[in-house]
Amino acid sequence: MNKWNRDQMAARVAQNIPEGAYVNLGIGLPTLVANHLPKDREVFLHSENGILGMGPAPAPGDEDYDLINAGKQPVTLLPGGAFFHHADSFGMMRGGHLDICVLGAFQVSITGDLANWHTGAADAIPAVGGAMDLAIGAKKTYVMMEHLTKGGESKIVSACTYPLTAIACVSRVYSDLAVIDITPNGLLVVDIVDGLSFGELQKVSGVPLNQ
Amino acid sequence: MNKWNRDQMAARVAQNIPEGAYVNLGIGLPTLVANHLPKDREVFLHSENGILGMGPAPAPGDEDYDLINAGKQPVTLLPGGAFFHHADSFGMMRGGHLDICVLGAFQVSITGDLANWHTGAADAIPAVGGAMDLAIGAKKTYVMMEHLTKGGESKIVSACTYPLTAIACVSRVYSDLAVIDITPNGLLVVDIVDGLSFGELQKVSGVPLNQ
Amino acid sequence: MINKIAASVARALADIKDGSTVMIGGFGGAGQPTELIDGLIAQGASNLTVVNNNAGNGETGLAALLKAGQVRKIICSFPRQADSHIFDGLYRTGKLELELVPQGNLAERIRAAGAGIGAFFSPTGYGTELATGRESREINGRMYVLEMPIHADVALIKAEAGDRWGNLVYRKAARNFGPIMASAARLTVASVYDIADLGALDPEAIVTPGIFVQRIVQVPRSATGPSGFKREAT
Amino acid sequence: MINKIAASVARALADIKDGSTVMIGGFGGAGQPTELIDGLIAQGASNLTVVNNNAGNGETGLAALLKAGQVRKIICSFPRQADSHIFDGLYRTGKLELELVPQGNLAERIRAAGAGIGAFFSPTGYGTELATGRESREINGRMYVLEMPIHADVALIKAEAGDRWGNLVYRKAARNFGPIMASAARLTVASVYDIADLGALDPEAIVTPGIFVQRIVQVPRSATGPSGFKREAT
Repeated sequence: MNKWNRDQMAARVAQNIPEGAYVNLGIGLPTLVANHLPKDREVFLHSENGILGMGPAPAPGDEDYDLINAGKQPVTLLPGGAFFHHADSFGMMRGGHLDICVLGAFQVSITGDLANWHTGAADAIPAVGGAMDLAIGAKKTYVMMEHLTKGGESKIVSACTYPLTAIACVSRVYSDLAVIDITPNGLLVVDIVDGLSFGELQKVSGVPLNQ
Repeated sequence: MNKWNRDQMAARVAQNIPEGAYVNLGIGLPTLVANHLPKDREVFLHSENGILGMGPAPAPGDEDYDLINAGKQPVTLLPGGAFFHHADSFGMMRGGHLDICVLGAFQVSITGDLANWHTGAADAIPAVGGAMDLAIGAKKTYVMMEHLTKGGESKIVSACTYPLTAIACVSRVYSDLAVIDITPNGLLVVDIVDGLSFGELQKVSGVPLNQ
Repeated sequence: MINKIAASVARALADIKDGSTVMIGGFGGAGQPTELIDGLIAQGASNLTVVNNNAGNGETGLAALLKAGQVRKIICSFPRQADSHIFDGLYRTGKLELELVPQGNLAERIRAAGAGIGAFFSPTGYGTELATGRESREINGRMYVLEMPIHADVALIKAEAGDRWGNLVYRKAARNFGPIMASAARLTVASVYDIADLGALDPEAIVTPGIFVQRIVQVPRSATGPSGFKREAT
Repeated sequence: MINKIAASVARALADIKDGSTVMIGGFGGAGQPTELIDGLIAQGASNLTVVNNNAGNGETGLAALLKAGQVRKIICSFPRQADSHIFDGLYRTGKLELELVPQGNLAERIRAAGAGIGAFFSPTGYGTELATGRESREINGRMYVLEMPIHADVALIKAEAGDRWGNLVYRKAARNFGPIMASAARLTVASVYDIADLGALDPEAIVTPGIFVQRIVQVPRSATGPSGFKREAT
């Protein structure tokens, strides 16, 4: 079995983002998706800090730290892009104007609950940012994450044990082992890494899968 | 007794608008106030349809009907003026950012209730516009109106009989007979037209006045 | 390549359905999308609920749409005007339902729909007959009324210029309801006088980002005409 | 003649009182009014409640204000960062109270204060521990949480240019919280790099009209520096 690496996961997500989609890519792993969108496909990238039509990173030396993404990395603005303030930016999310958001996760439940902001550890300093707004706001919320924790436990769970980000918001999980839809009838495996059988995926996932 | 005419009433209101005030002048009689502001006094006029820094009427032939006031009359924009959308415009009102609004009225009660949008007649077609927002939004709501109805009844009343615009919102009435503050201790006559005694004013007003 | 520019008003409005809620921009004549309203009359959708600040003037624009019998209900703040006789007649004979909303609550309810707010407490209208039957609440010593968002199927708005991504800029006080209506409708169609090349509109000055606009259609430039309210009797 | 331009940062901040709620603009480094924060440290007001998206980076700006011991409580969405050690230490030792708010609720609560909204129902956070103890309600089949406005005594924001009436324009994504914070505070002080002649700012492109700004102060132009979040562990 060859697990999909981070770029392969990102490429898989990118493949399912159609032309004309308004998309927010969460900080961390989801940011990679932008690198895999075909150059001839117009996709509108939104950044929570007031940007629509975000372009790729600038050339070294051209960084402008008044033009950064949600992860504080310098970006560029495409022709046709626009700036707006924070209330307008989160109105776009909350108002259902984004087609897709892609988020990282600690856990996703079989009913689409998402936990991605807090480990729940007593001494952890919590920070939520825009995760809760994104999770409930976009028409479709996709999760990109490794299928298993470092300890080998499934991150797709019957019920999240970490603090929730939002309830029943995730419609699809892109992991390093599979692509899985969360449907009213349960988990549906859409794609699976080469060399891994459905039975093996079922076994490591620990929650009921359908194919 | 010489009743104050419309321009004299407007001049009296203008006299009490200090430099730097953000002011909304309601349609009708209050619009006249603008003509009486001293030219060297900077006052910021707000129009509900998305203008701050509204200037006087344009010269004949220069009318631009994309630049109108709340009464749909062509106006101008002063240097330093700005345009914004309707939600922002009414946010300025509701959020308490206007110092003064001046409104017409059918009736004002002794506790500052205002009735200025609807006669309550069964066959009347109601129209409220921005009156309710202005009445509750500005830091001070002034009313400009004739003191008496055509039938000779006082428009300052113990309780409004016309449908209310807002409760306890009026702080001062500029009538053609007097200037009257509405205070927690009742009505206080601040100014009175030449040739009218306090006793005579009390008599025609029909509600308890103080001096 | 994304191109939101429709070839004609007729194409831009082709799929508006009977029974739709249609927001129409404008404050009097300023910002009123005359060509789109004419297009809606030609398109013929009926049983509409219209959201506009007013209820039509004279015999053109919104008044003509009312006269054509396509409107079941109107949600507005200021229907009564010197020349609102089409509305007046339909209203008095019970052929048109009216929901009268204070103008700021109208604007904020539209904005709330666009921003995904479920409901909000507004101080405007408390204690008046326009708040009858609504939930009220004291918050920090002040009384408020609960107001619900107004969502629309379609928004017809007028802008000055737009580009193929749907970005819009407006002209002076013709901006009024355009930006918030664009955010509150599933299908926003904007008429523009100028089509700008992508990137030609200043990203700092774009008022309505293209995310809120599904179609734009170019119309011949014309000056906005006068269209007055009756002065309030005071 | 109205002139909102203050002669110096010190004069602009002279009357900020102990115990004030102070909004500070910026998202990381972009839009952070560094000179005004330094001015607040010099001014010395204490027992402050600070509203900002973050909780300071490194040893400068907001972090320095925290380190100076002037802040009692911080309301923010994303305190934990790679270089938030000043905050981390104060928080862990109980010297700083934290109210953690989802970023969109933070923005909307600030906007609600500016727009005179008493409270609003937001879908964000429903069912999470950040909504614990708050009123919730089902509206049209969806669950919402009641959110209260955040008012401030003072807003310190950074803009690109302003004029003597207090009109402001921003630069790129440094706009972020500036316009809404300006609307939510009784005293808004904006730092600007350029003072524009009255009328030189395009009235179509003014982002914050002067009504929301009480004082502006010119500061020497400097490029915004990097100030990174830690990448989210996923």
